[in-house]
Amino acid sequence: MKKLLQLTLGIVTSIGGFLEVGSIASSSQAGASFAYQLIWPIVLGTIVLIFLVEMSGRLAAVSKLTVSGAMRDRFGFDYFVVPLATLSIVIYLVLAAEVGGAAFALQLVTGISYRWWAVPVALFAWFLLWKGPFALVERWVPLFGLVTLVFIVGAVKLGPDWSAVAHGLVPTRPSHDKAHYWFLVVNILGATIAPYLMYFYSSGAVEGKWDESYLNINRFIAVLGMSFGGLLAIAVLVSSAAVFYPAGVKLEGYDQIALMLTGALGSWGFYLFAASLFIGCLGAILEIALAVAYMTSQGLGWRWGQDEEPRQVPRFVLVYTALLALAPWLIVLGISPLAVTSLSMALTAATLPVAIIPFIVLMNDPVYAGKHTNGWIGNVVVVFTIVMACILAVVTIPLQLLGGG
Amino acid sequence: MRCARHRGVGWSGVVIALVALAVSGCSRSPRDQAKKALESLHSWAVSTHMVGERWMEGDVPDAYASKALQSFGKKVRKERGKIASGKLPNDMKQFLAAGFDSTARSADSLLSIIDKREKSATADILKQLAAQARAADSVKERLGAE
Amino acid sequence: MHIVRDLLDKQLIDVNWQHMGRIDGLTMDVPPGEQPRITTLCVGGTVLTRRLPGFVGRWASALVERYGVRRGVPFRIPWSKVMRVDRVIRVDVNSDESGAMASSHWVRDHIIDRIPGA
Amino acid sequence: MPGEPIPVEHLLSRKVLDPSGKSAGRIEEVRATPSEDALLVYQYDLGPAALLERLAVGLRAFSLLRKLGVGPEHRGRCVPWDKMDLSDPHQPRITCAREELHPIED
Repeated sequence: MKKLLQLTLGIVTSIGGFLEVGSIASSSQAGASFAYQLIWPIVLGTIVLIFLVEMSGRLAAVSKLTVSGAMRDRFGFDYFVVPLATLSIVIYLVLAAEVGGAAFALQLVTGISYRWWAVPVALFAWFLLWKGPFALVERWVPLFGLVTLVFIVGAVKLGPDWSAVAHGLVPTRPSHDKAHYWFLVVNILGATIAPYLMYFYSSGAVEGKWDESYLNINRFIAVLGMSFGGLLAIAVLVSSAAVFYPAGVKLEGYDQIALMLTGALGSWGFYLFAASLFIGCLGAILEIALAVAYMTSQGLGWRWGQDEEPRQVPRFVLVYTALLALAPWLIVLGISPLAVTSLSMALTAATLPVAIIPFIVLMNDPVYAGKHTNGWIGNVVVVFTIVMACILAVVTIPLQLLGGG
Repeated sequence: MRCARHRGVGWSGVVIALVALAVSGCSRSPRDQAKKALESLHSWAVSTHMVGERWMEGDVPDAYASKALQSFGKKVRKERGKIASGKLPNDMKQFLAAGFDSTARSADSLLSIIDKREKSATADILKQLAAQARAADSVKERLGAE
Repeated sequence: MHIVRDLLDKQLIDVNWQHMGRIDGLTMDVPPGEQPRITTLCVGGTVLTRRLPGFVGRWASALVERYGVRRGVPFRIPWSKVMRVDRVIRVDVNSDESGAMASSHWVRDHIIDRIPGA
Repeated sequence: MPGEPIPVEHLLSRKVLDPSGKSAGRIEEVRATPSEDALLVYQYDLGPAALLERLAVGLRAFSLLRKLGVGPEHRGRCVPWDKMDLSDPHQPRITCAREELHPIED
């Protein structure tokens, strides 16, 4: 019975926790500029995410090690420091984007500028981590995240041309705005394949004392949770394509994106959009702050654990406190949250190989994965996608900065 | 066997070639610039129209509507500024300048209407914005046909 | 026993099963003409920073030496104290009293305890 | 100066030269037998020196590539402790010719 509860909670939390500022922004921009043509990167990104989440859960269940703990063991410090450093820099930008998203959601509802909300949001997130147990971050916030189901309702109500949606599943070349098209592909892949999810998921599995009997649960959570989450991102794209594409609106700010569901669902559409943006971002802020704290502590051998008293795990707590203290300032300076989001997602895509290739090598090493090493499909799909994402990102980022977005 | 520590793998050459190819492929001809500016004018006119319409129907709170219109106004004026520096023919520059100005004016008047809460006056401003968007579209069609 | 595969960078657990850092380094005595002997395990930021290549390493070690809680002196564990070598290494040391957790205790006393509601 | 304790982690990835100055490989592993109060080092394993060769060895970790037999079977060499001169830890040398070292049987 306990396992069934863990299974349902696992699936529910991955659905609730899937949509955050990156997927909302990239999916809505993709829908507005290219209608249904960009559904395929969401599908590809979700498939890779399913493999990665399943692998990190399997690693935790088989070896009782978290991803970064195993990476430090296997590759040694002077290799481990490379993913640690690059990820910390990129993830700081992602965190700033999430704070920007949550702050903007509050501006939508209150009219007070997002720049004033950035610090309170970071403080609130820090307070939840400081006082709240791990279950709060892993269970309760994503449960509220189910409000993001409003995008499914909106997409269905807007009644898109479903055959065109199906065509979007197949990768096609853009007819216009080539650079912007490929930049959005990079954005979507960077938003969907979020490395911090692996560190967070595997730490939760180790803290939840998973063992080999959990392998099936792990597979179900990864497949059902992530694919339903991917469906949510597609729903955002479909709603945006139905509303903004025919109207010829180019999305340059969250205040435009906020109008997406108002046509179909009236004021409910507006307020539920704001709630989805806020809760999605809050969930991501908590997960990112914890993921970096896990990665640093496990990599350097410190005591760690969100269920521990802060005094017992001082350096673990110091990491997420320092990160949240630094997070809001880019937004307070008034840099547009959407611009920070696009750049952080593109940089995530560019650094995917550094974060994921060592993990793939780990999952093929019987010392760590036991007799559950990777199948060749998993290896090929993941490595192909992240190398493609990296090359695309390196090509499109300069273009996007040159082209002025 | 501990995995061999290999960094700086040699395919950076491949990446540099890709960047060079991509950058050369998208130089901005005046026609492209005009097309982009017209699309942007259309987008801002429609966005302003959307905010006004949703506010009139009570789907969005006043606080959001005024905040959004203020930010649209700022961005439209910024685009207006960029027109002067662009390499565009004069008649196109005039059309765009007029278009951006009228959109900005519509946004400002919508703002004052929201402050005074007289929803009845929004209808004709929305008509102006819709007309502006259509005008931008027709110029783009004619441009495309040349 | 493979030193790099089985010891280096592995997680250290103390007498009461508490994490106390990782084996960041090992010291080897090489008496001329005799078999080299690895006698101590080293834990600490300075050992790690010295392993970083080039100017990053030098810059980071200087930083740790000046501001480090132990002023750059690593915590040393004699090989005789090692009780078990497994996926983690258990040592006969009580981490809280032994000074191994110096920087952790410093963070706790100077930062965490200062935050209200600790 | 000789007799100074050497940090083992600094020896890793150091290129080892044989008396004729040719590279015999990089130190990848140190083997020792545990005793009461120390670990007695009896052998050093040298891994591939050239970057490309190291990359190929690294890629062999992928189960797919191993099945296809891509990349060299690991041909590292091992150096008994008495044949390794560590008087200058920054430049380890072996006292016998490179060819005399026999491959690692793992």
